[in-house]
Amino acid sequence: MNWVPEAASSFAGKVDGVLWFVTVLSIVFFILITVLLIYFSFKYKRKTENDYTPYITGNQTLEIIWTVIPSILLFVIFAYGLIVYKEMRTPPGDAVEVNVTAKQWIWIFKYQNGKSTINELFVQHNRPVKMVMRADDVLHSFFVPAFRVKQDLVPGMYTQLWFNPTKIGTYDLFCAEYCGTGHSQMLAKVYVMSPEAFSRWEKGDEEETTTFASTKSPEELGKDMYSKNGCAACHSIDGSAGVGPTFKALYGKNESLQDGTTIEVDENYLRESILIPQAKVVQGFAPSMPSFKGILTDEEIDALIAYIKSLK
Amino acid sequence: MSENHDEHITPYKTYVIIWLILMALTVITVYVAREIDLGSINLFVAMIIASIKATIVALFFMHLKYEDSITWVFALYPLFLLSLLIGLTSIDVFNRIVP
Amino acid sequence: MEQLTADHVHVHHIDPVEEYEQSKFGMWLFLGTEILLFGGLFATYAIFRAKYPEMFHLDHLKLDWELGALNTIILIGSSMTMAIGVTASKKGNNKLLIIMLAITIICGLVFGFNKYLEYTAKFAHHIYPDTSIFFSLYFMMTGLHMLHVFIGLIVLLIIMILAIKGRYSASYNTHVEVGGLYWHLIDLIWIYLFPLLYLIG
Amino acid sequence: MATGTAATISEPSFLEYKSGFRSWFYTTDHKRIGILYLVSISIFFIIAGSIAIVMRAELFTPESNIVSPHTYNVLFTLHGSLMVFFFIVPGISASLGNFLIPLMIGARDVAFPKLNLGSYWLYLIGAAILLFALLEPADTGWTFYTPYSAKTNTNVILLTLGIFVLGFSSILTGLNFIVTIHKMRAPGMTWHRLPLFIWALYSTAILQLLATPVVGITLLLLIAERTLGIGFFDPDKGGDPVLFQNFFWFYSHPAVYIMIIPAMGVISEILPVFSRKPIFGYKAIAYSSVAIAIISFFVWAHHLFVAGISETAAIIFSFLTFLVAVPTAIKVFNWLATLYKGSIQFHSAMLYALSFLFLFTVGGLTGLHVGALAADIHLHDTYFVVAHMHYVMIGGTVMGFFGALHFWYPKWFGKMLDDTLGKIAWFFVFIGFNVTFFPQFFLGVQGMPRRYATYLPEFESLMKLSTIGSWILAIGMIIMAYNLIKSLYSGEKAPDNPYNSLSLEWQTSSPPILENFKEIPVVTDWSYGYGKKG
Ligand code: HEA
Ligand code: HEA
Ligand code: HEC
Ligand code: CUA
Ligand SMILES: [Cu+2]
Repeated sequence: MNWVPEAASSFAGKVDGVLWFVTVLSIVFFILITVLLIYFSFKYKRKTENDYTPYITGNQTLEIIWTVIPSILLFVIFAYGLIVYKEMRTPPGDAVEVNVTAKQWIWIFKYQNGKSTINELFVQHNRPVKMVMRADDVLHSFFVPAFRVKQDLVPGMYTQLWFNPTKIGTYDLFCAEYCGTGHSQMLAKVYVMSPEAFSRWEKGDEEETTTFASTKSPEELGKDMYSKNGCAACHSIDGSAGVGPTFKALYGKNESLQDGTTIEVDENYLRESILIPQAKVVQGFAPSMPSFKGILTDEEIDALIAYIKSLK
Repeated sequence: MSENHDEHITPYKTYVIIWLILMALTVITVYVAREIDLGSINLFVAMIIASIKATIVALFFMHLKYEDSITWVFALYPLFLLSLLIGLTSIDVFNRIVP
Repeated sequence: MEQLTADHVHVHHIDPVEEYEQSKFGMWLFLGTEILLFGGLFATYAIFRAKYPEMFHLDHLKLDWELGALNTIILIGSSMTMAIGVTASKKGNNKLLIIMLAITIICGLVFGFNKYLEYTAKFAHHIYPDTSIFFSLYFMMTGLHMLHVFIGLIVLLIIMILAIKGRYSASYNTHVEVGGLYWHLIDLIWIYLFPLLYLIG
Repeated sequence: MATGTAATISEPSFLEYKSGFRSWFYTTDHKRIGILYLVSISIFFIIAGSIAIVMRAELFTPESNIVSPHTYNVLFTLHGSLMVFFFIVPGISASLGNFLIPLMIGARDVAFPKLNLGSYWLYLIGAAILLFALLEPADTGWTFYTPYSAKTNTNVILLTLGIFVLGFSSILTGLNFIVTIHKMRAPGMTWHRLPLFIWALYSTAILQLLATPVVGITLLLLIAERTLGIGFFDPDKGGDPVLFQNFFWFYSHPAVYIMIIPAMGVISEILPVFSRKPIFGYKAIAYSSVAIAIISFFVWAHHLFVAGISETAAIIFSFLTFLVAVPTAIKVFNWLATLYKGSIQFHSAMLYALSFLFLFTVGGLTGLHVGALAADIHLHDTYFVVAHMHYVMIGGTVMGFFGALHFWYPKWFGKMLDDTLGKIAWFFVFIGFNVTFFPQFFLGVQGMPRRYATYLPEFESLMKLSTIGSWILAIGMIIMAYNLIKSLYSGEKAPDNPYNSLSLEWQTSSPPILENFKEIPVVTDWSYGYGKKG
């Protein structure tokens, strides 16, 4: 049955077990109630204005039965949920740590080898990982349906979560806690890779081989970067203003800045805007853009600029 | 209230006595906190004394002593809820794991 | 208002004993609400005090405990005069009631004046509600309490005016009793605020 | 039951005895105040419902094409806050409760009629503040979580202030009802003869009285956070954002029972009348209402299982959550048993009552999914929760509310409703509701997060289905509104007791006279004595 999403972590199946258990129990009671409801409704449908009805006011035994049985069942649900919860909350000692920082509206992942990625999380197949998470501005929530994990990220406090990915593939990561205008755009991907592919990625030759050695033109690469690095959450390409100004026809235009001056948008300005966004803030927008210094490489920024230039 | 209503009327003298007790407790609580300084159980002592004072005010000044049981229920239940709010919230705040 | 009561004949049906019982019970219920309104602040206090004991200790030393103690004495005193006033009213001694109300109101005003002095002194030392969590709590708690004192004063003033007009007697004194209950609650809350803020921090 | 005095009454009814603006807005008559509330909450229901239709239209496609993401966020904030604070919390208790409590317990009015009017004015003031808040409406969601609500530059202050004022309206209404029920029952109306609707409203009133102040102070602190810069919830100042959530839900969980318990009371009145049988397990239903009122204070943090609270707290709260489901289960089974061997008439009110049983059970049972710790980690903040809450709030409360409207309409307005039209409207509402919200359970399990202005294409077909459902639902509502308004003018004149009910409110004229009863009745039996010999 595919009413639950693909199960791709070690405890996903157990969570589904809880879901199934409660659902089956619910269906049993639901059918019991519905059947009785419909049966009574038609069996005892009013026939004449003066139907005989017995004077029944209650029944002690029934009262006890339907207090005790649900109580027991409810306790069983609680206990079952608790057991699986305990497992979900207790990371194994050998779990690899990944630092997660969420801010409006991007995900930043920092790995133990010093690498860092945006809106892309790379993990190794069958190797437990532990996310140590923190939010920069407001609440966010790390949610990967396929792993059945969710945990809020709270500013000023560290939260954690762990999972053991059991299937190679690409999975959606959502921000599940409302965090403002870009909330529904705060998406990322989780890549579960085979040990070989993962160590290649760790050594750093992965991106070279996949992205830059490819035959794509800089504009196409920039386009990938644009959607991959979360620019899309704030910058549209169709002329509508979002959280940040649109990229459409941006290049070459005279932008008026917060401090009253204007500036012509050229390559230098674009580069500066990406690396030190607060240096020149566009009129009418809040200085809320995160800096991509140390996150994007020079090649990537060049590609982005090429892409922005192509948007006429 | 009307004549035939058996409302308890506290004599004036009682109020003055209560007032003196309250004053004494105020002096004690100040003295304990500022002069003796019991350190960590300061809070505890101060709250006990405050609660004694509050109980006296409620019982005598507010005549809770002579009220019917339903008034007692609605006077005490909020206090229970308050302790619940503090207690259960503390269970959360002070048991969070720090990864 | 005239026309209103004329519309509603049933206003006159209400028996004073019933009205007294209902109003008193109603006021007790309202006091329950008030306790939980302050309750949010007490809970906040409990949690942050446990979290930042040093901050609470250092900051509370900046408060003027002598002024706080003075205010405690004044407020408890006013509670006593209020209680005497209620009894006086029940005994039909309208004159004593008016005197006691006057003393209570004066005490309330002095309390408010002291608070004013306290606040201005704090502002002069550049202590504001956003200075620290402790002072946030200090200003929110005493501020909300002050608001209640203020409302209480208005209520008592109205009762006093009605008392002067001779509206109360041994057989009818609902307002006095109910207003008194409210005033005692204000005292009751202060009984906790004083040690929490000024003494033990 | 008490002796009926209806036949002899020739006084003008409460609707007729006086007219004009002042006679309504300065009235202290509980029945007129009830009508004022009814009209006000209906207006808010229509506004908030229409907003929902716009939201659903936006969600028809994955991209944002009707409104911008920011506008969408504003819309669901308004939808949620209006529905919760302006419609459903005051809903049954302030409108039907005001109208019915004195009638049902055999009193002439509530204990404090002027205070009652004051509560209504507070409601109006809250609504007026809301109007100003609409100039730059908040985009925080109805839960106002910090730090976002402390940071966003939309007008959070006015919206929360409006809700704060409304809170006091709710507190004072609850206070009034508790005193009324304690002190103003007619002679012979013992606690165990009270109609179950009264028991329900009594329990609700306790929650209104003691939970609301906590949300009051919480919103006040939020306002202070934005204006004075205090930092209880601001991590930069040493505060704790999750503390806000604890405080908020200390009220808002009991609030969901403020919403449902009155509707449960309504069901307990409608079922016996249209089955002509005594309610089954009177005491069990009555005491379980009070039990819910008490236990529901202890479960608030089940909304915070993934918010970063401690594990210990999560476990305690999950356990308590299941505890509160027990009294509800008891009620459901007792209602069902009431139908057994009855003489069931499918009046439109009865159809709503039966759909309550059906839909609320779905909503309640899915509450168990989200109450179970492991499952909630997956389901929290997805459309599963959206579906759960609409099943309990619409399938439960709103069905109860509609049932009550159809049931007591003749008593309110002295006119009979068009029953056939009522059934047609019910059909559309019932079908439309299920089509709208049932698919959302699947969306939620699949991982579709809530409060999303745009979404991934894989959710598109179910989202489309849901939107189509909302249109069917709207059609049903429009038919119903038409019926309710039309019958005011062209409905048949209602007899005093059209359903041969035994409870007190039917023993006076329809609509009741100004002071409800010619003479205060003396009660000799409970009001569920159907089928009794002799
Ligand atoms: C009318 C309002 C109402 C009612 C009555 C309920 C009733 C219940 N609710 Fe619900 N709830 C909401 C309104 C309501 N809820 C809202 C609005 C939200 C979301 C708020 C937001 O975030 O915006 C919410 C969210 C919510 C959550 C948080 C989900 C999340 O955000 O992750 C939880 C978790 O425990 C929960 C649980 C329950 C439970 C256990 C009940 C129980 O009381 C249900 C009891 C009923 C039954 C169980 C069914 C009948 C019983 C039987 C048929 C007997 C047999 C059954 C068995 C023993 C199996 N609810
Ligand atoms: C009482 C509570 C209540 C009610 C009745 C409803 C009713 C509806 N809600 Fe509700 N909803 C909430 C409370 C409620 N909602 C809450 C609390 C939230 C959470 C908000 C948040 O996240 O902050 C929410 C969120 C919510 C969402 C999720 C938004 C998101 O997370 O992105 C959706 C989406 O489908 C939705 C849809 C609907 C629909 C289609 C209806 C329909 O049932 C509406 C039907 C009503 C009408 C169509 C109007 C009625 C009448 C007429 C049109 C008649 C015309 C009149 C005359 C002729 C006089 N709601
Ligand atoms: C959190 C939202 C956000 C994200 C994510 C974001 N930006 Fe921005 N951006 C802004 C805002 C707000 C402004 C306007 C204020 C300013 O100039 O700092 C802006 C301004 C800019 C400008 C200057 C535009 C002008 O009109 O002069 C450029 C160029 C830019 N961003 C590029 C990018 C790129 C490239 C990315 C992705 C790698 C990106 N931004 C990601 C919010 C964001
Ligand atoms: Cu980040 Cu929602
Ligand atoms: Cu809840």
